[in-house]
Amino acid sequence: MVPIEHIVGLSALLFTIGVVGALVRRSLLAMLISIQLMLNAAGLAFVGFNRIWQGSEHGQAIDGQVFTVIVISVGAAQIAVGLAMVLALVRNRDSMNVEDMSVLKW
Amino acid sequence: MLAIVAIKCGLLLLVLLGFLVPAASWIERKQSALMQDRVGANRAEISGARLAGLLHPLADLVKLVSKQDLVPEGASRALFELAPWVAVIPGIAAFAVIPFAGVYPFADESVSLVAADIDWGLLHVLLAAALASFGAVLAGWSSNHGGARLGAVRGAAQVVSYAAPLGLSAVGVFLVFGSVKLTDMVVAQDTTLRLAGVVEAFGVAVPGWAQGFPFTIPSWGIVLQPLGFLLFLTCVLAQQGRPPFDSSESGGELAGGYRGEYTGLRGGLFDLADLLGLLLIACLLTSIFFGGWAIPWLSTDAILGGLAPFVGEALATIVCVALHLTSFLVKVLAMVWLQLLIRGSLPRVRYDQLMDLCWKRILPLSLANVFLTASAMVLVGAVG
Amino acid sequence: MTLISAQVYLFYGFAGLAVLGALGSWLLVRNAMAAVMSLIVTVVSLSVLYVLMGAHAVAALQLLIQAGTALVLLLFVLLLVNPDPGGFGTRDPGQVVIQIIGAAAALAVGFVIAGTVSVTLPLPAEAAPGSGGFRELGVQLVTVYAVPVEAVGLLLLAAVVGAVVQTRQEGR
Amino acid sequence: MVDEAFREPLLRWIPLLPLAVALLHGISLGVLRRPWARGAVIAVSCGAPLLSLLAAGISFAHLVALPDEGNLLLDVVYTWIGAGLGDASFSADFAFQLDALSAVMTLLVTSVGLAVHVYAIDYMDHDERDDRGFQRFFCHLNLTMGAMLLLVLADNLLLMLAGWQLVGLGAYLLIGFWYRDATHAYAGSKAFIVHRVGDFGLLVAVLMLFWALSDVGAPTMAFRGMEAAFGELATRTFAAPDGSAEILLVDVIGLCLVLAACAKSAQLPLHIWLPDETASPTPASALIQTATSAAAGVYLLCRLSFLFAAAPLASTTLAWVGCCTALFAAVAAAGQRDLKGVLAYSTMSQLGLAFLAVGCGAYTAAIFHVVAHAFVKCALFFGAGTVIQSLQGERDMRRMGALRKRLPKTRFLVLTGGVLVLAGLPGSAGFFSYDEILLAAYRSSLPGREALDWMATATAVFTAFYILRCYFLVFEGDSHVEREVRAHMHEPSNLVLGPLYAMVLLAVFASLLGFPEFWGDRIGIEDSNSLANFLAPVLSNAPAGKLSERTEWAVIASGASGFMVGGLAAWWLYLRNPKLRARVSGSVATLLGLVRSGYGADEIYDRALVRPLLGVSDRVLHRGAEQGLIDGLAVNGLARAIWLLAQNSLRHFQSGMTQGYLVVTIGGVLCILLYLVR
Repeated sequence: MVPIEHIVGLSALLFTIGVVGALVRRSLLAMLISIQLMLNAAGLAFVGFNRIWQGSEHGQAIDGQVFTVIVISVGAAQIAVGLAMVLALVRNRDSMNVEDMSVLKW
Repeated sequence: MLAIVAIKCGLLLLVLLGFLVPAASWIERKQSALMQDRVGANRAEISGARLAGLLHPLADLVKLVSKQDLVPEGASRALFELAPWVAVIPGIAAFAVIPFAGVYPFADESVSLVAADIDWGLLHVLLAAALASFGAVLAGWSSNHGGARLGAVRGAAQVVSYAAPLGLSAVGVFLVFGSVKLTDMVVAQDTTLRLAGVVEAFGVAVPGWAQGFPFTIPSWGIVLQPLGFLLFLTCVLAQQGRPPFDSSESGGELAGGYRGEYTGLRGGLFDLADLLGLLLIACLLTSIFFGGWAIPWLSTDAILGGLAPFVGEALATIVCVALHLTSFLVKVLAMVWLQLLIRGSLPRVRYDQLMDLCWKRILPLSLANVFLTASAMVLVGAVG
Repeated sequence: MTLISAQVYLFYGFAGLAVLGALGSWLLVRNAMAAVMSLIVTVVSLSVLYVLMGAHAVAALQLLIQAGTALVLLLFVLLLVNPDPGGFGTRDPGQVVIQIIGAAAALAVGFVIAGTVSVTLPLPAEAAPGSGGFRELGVQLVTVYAVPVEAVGLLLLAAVVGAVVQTRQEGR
Repeated sequence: MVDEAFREPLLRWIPLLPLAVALLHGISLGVLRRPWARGAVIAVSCGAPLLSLLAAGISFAHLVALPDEGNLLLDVVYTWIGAGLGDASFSADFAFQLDALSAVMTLLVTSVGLAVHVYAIDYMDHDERDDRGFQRFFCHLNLTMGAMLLLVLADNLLLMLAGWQLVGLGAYLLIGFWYRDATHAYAGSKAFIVHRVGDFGLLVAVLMLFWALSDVGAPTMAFRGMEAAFGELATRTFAAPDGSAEILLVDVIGLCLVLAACAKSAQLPLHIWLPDETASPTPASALIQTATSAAAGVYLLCRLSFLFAAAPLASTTLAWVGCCTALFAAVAAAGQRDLKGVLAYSTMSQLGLAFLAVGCGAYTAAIFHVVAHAFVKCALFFGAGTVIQSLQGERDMRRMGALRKRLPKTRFLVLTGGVLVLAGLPGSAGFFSYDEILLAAYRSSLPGREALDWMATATAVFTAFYILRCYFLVFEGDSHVEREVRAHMHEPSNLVLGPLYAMVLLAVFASLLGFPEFWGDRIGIEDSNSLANFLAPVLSNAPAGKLSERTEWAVIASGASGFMVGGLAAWWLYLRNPKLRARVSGSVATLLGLVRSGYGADEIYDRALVRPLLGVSDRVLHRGAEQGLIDGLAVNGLARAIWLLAQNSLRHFQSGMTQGYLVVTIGGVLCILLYLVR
């Protein structure tokens, strides 16, 4: 089927898009979306590697898929906290710009 | 292979859109008329034939097709046009795993009357419905209308409310049947429970005459999981936005909610999605809690074994399929009627009330149900 | 057309869709709703890729948790805070240039790493996709990975508590 | 693993029913905060022991009906703990086993438990101290009983440990039942702490046993497996710390077990909780001092009898501890003024005799003694509760007397089923069991055997003396009851008398259970000691050396004369010649005071342990380690160091630009990645 390099490449591409998005976007919501993208890219890599290890001497191991499940759960937790932060920010600063979150700097 | 899949899909669509949807819409009209103490739908007629209102679904279709399609000013057009399809397509796809009847041997082949007997069974229904819920949010948001937007907020809040308890309330069923596949569940219900077994669990022998017919009950989900049934029913009603959890499209206060701006065929798609939801709930409840296609006290083996000597195997199988299909459809329509009864009798629940209900009542109860089910299964020795 | 080659075509098709969705979530800044919807496209496409790779259970969970719940929550908050179209992401010309340069650099680094990983790791030969059903996954989760699962449970609990604390208004 | 024929799915319900009911009560009281109606409480709480008793009876019938090769029933609910793979795997089941020993104990616990439950209905009905007390009390009773059944029926040591701990908890809850009264709460805490000392011993014993068993390649906790694998272990030794002698491993384990049993059964160094136990409501005393806590220690020792049979040092210690306790407690009981105090010291004394029997290798005699004592003591407690209740809470025996006129039925029952049996009237269960124990002591070859014999004989004298003294003070002689109280005295209701009748019957006919072979041979009954024959396959009794007929007669005579001497002395001092008593007690007032206070054990503990510990924890641990080292240096010092560092350098990294942080993070990750794939 599809060679592993392509899967890893796709994962890297998605991850990079996520990283760049998180770095250059000033909206907290957009950063959240970008971080989701990164987590999804990581999950894809796990499943991809799992697929090629599966037929090897490790037999039916599906450890990679387990990790993807855990990554998905972490993503859900991240959304919950991130959205709470968005709400708090909007309520207190009336904006979603991360640069408004700078009260605690020295 | 592919041909069989195509045939199955075609048959599924035919049964669904050609029979179940019109039947459900007719029952909906008649039932609400009954509840409101008035004469039900009986106006549509073709050259004098009214058929007790059976023609109304057809009239609806004609009306919807001939209406003008409006896109409100300031709406984001692409999303607005996409939304109804997002609502309908997963709604239809969810029916793929509903077992309309069992698996039957025909000559050398075995034919199963489920479109796709996939691995994750019931979860497929849940996630299809989850995807369909985006339709409502999209529609409300893209309509550029206050009421519609409020409807979308309510719809999203509803998803956040029912998502966790819905899954958990089904876990008890998963435990009892040992599977997430609807087909497996129905097969497990195609038998009876001996009441004597309860006594025997305590180490007391039961005489032979007390083992037979009047002392057995069908091993239906509702017998094994009565609390699970109530919880699941509540959650699944909320999931499909059926009354009394239809605050996202409440006609009175939000002027149609998220779908208020939809007219013509696109609005009709939302109507269709509604009816599909109604039917999906009915099919799920039937398959999980009311034995699906199974006929109580008359297992498949009994039917085949009883008929085959007289009419031959092929004919016996066909009769059996017909019986099962009928049993399933009758049960589904009964479940539709049950829901309409609920719709007619319960007042609408606010979405914050729904959130309270789901997280503070149903979730703990579901956890308790899972715990009790598991410990009961360990104690009576069903496991290990 | 054999089934295998159909799978290959499907894979590249949905891979492309995933990338488009990812780019869309980045580029459609004017319309927050559209950005979230394109993220959903990515998530759904990825779950199709999981199915193609034999990981059915993961695909179902991806749809159920990510698309079905987490992103709906995102939409819910989006509708609640109602960002004005411009507020979602401001762009001035200078920034766009920086963004493009940054993106290109990051892409380059990403591919270098991915390539190195693929080339240098002692990967086994290509094998047919094995099972990825719920039973196997569930058994792994409650036996070998019981501790990580508990840890994730704790994390989710912490997330819930954190979310409640953060959004609770004073005096209520 | 287990033959299908020996499965008994009924077993799990015996302990689980009372436990489930306790849980139900606990939920409704603790979580819902909604007490039930009294009728519902009574129906549910007394129904569970009744069903348990029925289940125990049916299982017992099944056990007896088993074919010859089987001697136990098993009920595996599920695998409770599983670890390891292959040869090194270990698993403990949540499983119950019923063999002869646990069958006897189960029947004992369920029957006494049921009687106590029924008795408590009326007793607690008058309790107005706490609004939810009625249901709470039954919750605790159910819990204690269920825990004891769990302990008794457990198939392995770990499950037994769970039951052991729960029994301790039950004792704590019951003793401190009227927790608003500081002395009661204190008594409960004391019992709990003393139990913990014993629990420590048991835990160490369990761990050592497991370690030793895995060393010989049989890592198991199930009693059957342990017994089978024990042969290899019995002769293991290791060098003493100073290298002078070799110590048997089983001796060390046995000593730890002795510590555990001492705490549970209130033996000498750890007996201090039992005198205070009288603070609990009388039905609770009747349960704790007969069938649960007190019996648990002896049961543990007998359950592991194969271990003690191979551990001479532990057995000797056991015998000495038991014998000393028996004598000391009997003397102390003779000096008590508190009615329930007499019974509490009596319990200690009687269990001391059971320990002596275990130490001498006469495990069946110990079990017989425990069973007989349970019925007798339960009857006595019921009687005492009735007396105290009819005297409106008066417990001082100096203000009783001549109750035979007012409470004739109670008096008759207490005398026949309690006092005379405990005193050792020839022909009663108390007489027989005492004989067996004394014979076992004669047969044994323990160091200082003769001293043990003499002490046991003295115990018999004092036992007869204290219990008859108690009886005379309460029921006979002149009345010292206040006139006001006397007017309201009456016989209790049938609900109270019923359990008393039952216990008295059981106590009287218990003598038939353990009718000694010696007498059986003489009146022509084969195998007359049915209990011993029933238990024999399970317990590793010491080989019964044949004693000369002369010795047997001597032992019987010493028992009978103990009863006569003690009884006559009590009669002389308390009925016939009270003035002499006053003179005697006046001349030894100091000694009597010491005896009355239980030899000042509490004071000794206070000076030897509690105050030094408090001093150490206050000066060294609190002020030195906690405040000085941990608070001062570790917490505040660290905080100060970090503050200084942050103030001078780290704060400048805090730019307030979220994405700046992100850039640094990603840069770091990239560096790590590049290093990894280099």
